[in-house]
Amino acid sequence: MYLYEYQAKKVVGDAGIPVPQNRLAFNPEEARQAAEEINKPSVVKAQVRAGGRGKAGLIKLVKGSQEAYSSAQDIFGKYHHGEMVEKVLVEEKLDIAKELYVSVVLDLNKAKPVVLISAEGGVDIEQIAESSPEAIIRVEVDPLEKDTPEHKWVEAWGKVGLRGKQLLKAASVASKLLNLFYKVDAFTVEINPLVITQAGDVIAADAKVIVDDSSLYRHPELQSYQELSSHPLEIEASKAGVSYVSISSEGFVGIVAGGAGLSMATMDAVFEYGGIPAAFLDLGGGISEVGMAESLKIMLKTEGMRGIIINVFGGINNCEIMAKGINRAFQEADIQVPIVVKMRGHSQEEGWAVLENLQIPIIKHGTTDEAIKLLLSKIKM
Amino acid sequence: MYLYEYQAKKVVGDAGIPVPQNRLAFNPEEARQAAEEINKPSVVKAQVRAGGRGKAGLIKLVKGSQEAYSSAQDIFGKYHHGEMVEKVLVEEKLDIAKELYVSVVLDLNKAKPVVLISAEGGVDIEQIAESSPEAIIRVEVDPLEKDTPEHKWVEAWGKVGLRGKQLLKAASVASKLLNLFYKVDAFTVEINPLVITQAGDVIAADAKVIVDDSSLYRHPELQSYQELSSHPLEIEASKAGVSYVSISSEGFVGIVAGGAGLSMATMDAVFEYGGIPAAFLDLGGGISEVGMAESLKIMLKTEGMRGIIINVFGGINNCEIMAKGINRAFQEADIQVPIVVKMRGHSQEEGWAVLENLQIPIIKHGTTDEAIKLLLSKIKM
Amino acid sequence: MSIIIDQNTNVIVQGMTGTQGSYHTQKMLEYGVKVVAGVTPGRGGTVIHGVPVYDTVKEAVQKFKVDLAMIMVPAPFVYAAAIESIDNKVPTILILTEHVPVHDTMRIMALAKRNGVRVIGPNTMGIIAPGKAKAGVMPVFLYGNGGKVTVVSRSGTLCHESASNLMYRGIGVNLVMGIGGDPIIGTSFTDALKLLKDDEETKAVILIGEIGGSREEEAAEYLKSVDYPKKVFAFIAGRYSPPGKKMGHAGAIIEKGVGSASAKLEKLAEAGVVITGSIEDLIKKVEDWHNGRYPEELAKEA
Amino acid sequence: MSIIIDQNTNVIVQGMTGTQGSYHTQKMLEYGVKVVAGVTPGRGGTVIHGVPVYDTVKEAVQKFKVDLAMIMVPAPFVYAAAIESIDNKVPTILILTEHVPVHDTMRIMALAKRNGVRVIGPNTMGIIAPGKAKAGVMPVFLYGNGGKVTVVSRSGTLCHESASNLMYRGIGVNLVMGIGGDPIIGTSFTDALKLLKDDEETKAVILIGEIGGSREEEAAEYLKSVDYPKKVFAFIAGRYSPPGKKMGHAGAIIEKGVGSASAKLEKLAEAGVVITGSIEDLIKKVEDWHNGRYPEELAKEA
Repeated sequence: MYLYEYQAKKVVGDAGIPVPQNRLAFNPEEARQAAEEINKPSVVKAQVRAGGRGKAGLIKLVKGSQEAYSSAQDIFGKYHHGEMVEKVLVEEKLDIAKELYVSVVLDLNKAKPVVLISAEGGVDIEQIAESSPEAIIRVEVDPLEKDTPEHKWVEAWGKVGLRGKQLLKAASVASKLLNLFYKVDAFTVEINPLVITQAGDVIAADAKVIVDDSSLYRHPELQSYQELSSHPLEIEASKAGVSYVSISSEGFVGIVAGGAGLSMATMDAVFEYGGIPAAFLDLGGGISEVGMAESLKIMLKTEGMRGIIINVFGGINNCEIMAKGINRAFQEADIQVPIVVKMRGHSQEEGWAVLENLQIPIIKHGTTDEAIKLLLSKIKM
Repeated sequence: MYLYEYQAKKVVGDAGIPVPQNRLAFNPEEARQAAEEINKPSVVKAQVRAGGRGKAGLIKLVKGSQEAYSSAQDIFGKYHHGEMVEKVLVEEKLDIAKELYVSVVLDLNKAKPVVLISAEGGVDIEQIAESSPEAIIRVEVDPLEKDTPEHKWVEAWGKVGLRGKQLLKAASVASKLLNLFYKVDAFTVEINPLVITQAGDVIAADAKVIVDDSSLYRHPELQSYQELSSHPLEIEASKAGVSYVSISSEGFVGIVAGGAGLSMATMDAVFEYGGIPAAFLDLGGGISEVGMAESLKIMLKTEGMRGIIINVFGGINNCEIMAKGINRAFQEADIQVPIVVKMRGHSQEEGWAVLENLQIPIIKHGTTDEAIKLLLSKIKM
Repeated sequence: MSIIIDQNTNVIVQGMTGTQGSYHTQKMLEYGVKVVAGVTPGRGGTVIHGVPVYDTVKEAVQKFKVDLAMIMVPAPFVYAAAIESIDNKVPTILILTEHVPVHDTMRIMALAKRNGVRVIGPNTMGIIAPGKAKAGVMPVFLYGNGGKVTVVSRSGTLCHESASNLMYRGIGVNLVMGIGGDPIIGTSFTDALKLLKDDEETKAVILIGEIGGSREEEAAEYLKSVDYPKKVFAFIAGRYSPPGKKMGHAGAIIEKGVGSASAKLEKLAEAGVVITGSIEDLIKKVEDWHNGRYPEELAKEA
Repeated sequence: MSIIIDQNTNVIVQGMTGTQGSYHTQKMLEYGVKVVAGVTPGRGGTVIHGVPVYDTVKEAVQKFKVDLAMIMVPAPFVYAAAIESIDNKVPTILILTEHVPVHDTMRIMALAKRNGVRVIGPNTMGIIAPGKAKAGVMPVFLYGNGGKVTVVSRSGTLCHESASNLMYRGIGVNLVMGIGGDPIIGTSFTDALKLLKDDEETKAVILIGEIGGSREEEAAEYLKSVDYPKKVFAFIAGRYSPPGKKMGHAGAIIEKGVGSASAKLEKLAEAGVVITGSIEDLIKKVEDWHNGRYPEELAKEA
């Protein structure tokens, strides 16, 4: 889960890292009030997930509350990488003396956290990593260590030139950021820029936090940050415990598959043979008869969809149960589009028997490619 | 710091370990109300630090609130190992099916926590340790491990015969107790007995928690549990940042010394040569002129005291500063008892010069024994 | 003898008392696998399909030589189950559970490394040496009875898909390993390739990857760095996946262009791997190689 | 060469910028000790008595061969300072600070053990090889210029007391080590005895213990288990201390009869140690032994 800036700043602030004074606003009037409360030169920042907000004109400097109102009015309702601006963060403008960079990222291959520290903050860190890699200090952390080795951050910030009180403050930020990384089960916690102000304070001017969805069950404080998809079928699928992904508005093939790998391979094959997927639905493991029926019925509601490939295995799932689910969908819904089922695995004979009663084509052997070709030929008929 | 039972139960309960329903009462009327609220057969337990309360009649079973009142009336004001009963804990009586034992203690020599687990709870664990050591499972813990190895407690409780849900509940208690041990910087956290009730619940029926005084600065939640000594001079000393210990009401020698080892050796020598110490005062490290003067003035207030030995070194302390402190005390107080100073170390010449003006005997070389013998001869004169 | 699992491998199942644990234990017993014990804390003394269940792994390892622990407990309990087997020095730990918190996996891996224990998974269908033994949820009749090809895959269902289609064309597989679809996994493609390098039964290796991460790129680097003695084929699922979409499991995210299918295939091709564009293409190319190398065997089995 | 410290030992002081740190650095420099650097995070670039101060131990070890780190920072910062020196593999770490949380010491000890680093203290006056070098707060003129006797003591002031009184009677000490008064310490009596066993300069060892704990009993066990080649004397402070009273520092508590002075003395006597009842008695007995063994030296020095 990718947190919005305002959520990330809350989390970072709660971890004891200084953040600028800020208020969230849901409309221009609230933005005006927020600027009034802050009562300093401020910044109005669109709350959208994709980067590049500055270039897109979604971050505006404002001198007073009236300007905050008009800037917010400009920003609200704009689209950025497909997302509409529905919230803005109004934040005090910092008097920047220097911009630093610090993050903790999970190195997936080494299976350990890595702390990245640089005095070149405020810009795209990946560009720095390419142009002057020596400007970024990498500190690998042993995930079994109970404590944050404070001196490592003093060493790292010292190497990039920090001294005195700022060295200690920046080290403290790194230390707290690592604790936060563990606390929220993060993939990434990043502060860019970490600002040293003219007054010598060290403040997180921006914050990016990505947490592991699998860990949310143990983070009640983050669950409220989970935003349901705005797509009605994605919401419906999520309630049914399966995962529906809308692919293309020009798509006409619906994919119901078990497992991410097979889902993707099926989608690849649809494209490969000239089809366009409208959506795919991954059943995951342990699907029930009702869950299977619901999944099919959700896929049937997909706009523009003119045929469905059901590509499943009885492994962690069971063919008989899945076939019964398909049967149930046929009883409960009015199915007008061609459906091809490729199914084998545990209880395949029982599953096939159920499907044969429905008189729909079953690929018992053969590849995904065969099933797709058959479906596409039926759609074109 | 040794927590009272009611404090320990609060801490243990906050750690997620089930404790019996209970209320603290400061007088018999409050005990009556507590029993009424609990509304079950209860136990009234004197809150004193020393053990053996049951045998001393300081724990009473009561059926109702009236009985709670009268039992509390019996208990309040009694003395147990020198401590007067000023508080009682009123607590629901548990229906005991079995009594277990679990503790985490700090093994000082190995410098690691050790978890002790036994199915022989409710009795003196040290007796069990002697009579049937195999009944106690010892699990050493690596203090650098971030996580509690849950399975170790399942193994340990399994070895002493627990099964099923009780095994899981007892394992969870051990795990939480280890977390608590770390959380409060404990020397000991002990639950004896850990009761399995007739209903199958696992509840901490008693709790003993000893925390490290040196860590209290980082435990604001425990600081309120610190009870000031009831001895007025001990309180005064504590405020002055030194440590005063009253020794004997028959004592007549006051000892002012630097460092615990020297303080004790000085006391030993006083006894050895026929004196009785009234009190000793340990200056600790980094004593100031004012602190030294205060220390001496506090010692002068000691009842029955007929002479003072000041036995100090200029190591972490400084002889000149200490001598000036003694001088200041002579100016500010009316000193009628003989005082012998043994002093050497950093800035000894300057210190001796100050003391020589006061015309008190100074042992510049020689042993503590010499100084004590000199003082005792002066007291006897 | 196969790598990791064969007829002589003693297996314990952590979570055998659950619905899935019980069902797949039965399937493994039917396949002749030596499932010697189950472990579920608080359920010690139970017997499932004739197999004793203990409260602790320690009891199991005291009674049996345990070679492999298969973990099928719910995600919140995987960490405790895994460190218990690590602590008891079970040589191989196979974690089937999906949705394990990634920080838990991270710590499991660090502890496993410290104790010299191999971890496979999490989020895998398991491992099968067809005709010999299996630990996992795969339907065995899709896997045949052995052969010369080894399949290593992030996706479980693509294991079923590729192994069964090879079988239908008369090509046998000697080992199929699901390495798991999670962001952090215990045994990577590279680890698997190293294991298989000197395995006499393996003549060719099929790598089935996915978009996201850099495990395939890492494997390409490894293959480039050694004179790898086996034929290697690769298929990468998700080359048409729209960027930024999360395709089912967490491993399969294309982020900032890193880990795209084309980048992976390019690197693998550079390392001498036969790259393929679809499952059909994969099966076809393996078939061609097989026909060229082992025509008599194909004729015999067909 | 002395044990742990001598003229060639390079010392860094963690906390040199504090009042105590600065004062004792000066005293050590006056004694000729090679204090090569100070370390205080955030104070890098400062110079104290001509000695450069760095932000990190790493900078110090990059510039100098560092043999010993002396820690004089306030108690809440001791943990961070100690693990920094451990992490930089400084061979000996001497912690003078008192009131260090005991759990911090516990973790420092575990990390030190893992990294092969010796810790002395916390809560010690330090260590001195009279006439050669010192790291600590002891007034050097109370310690003479060397000799044949080594003093190992939990109490700092009893080091001053015993060493100075030996000196007044013409008996020189070659090493005095405060091992610290805390419940957990890095170097125990036993560790010290092992270090001194083959030290040629040491002919006799004085152990100055206290009531509480079981370090003295442990040392007695050790002495019993080996054929210890030196004369050993012992004094235990606190034999008249009332039970249950806390006598200044946390180590000195008699709890439940364990660690009483009489128990300790009994065990030490059983191990062949000359036990003594007071400082006077201790000095007298060492003097008698010294007169018997080294009369000419005594005559010369007197």
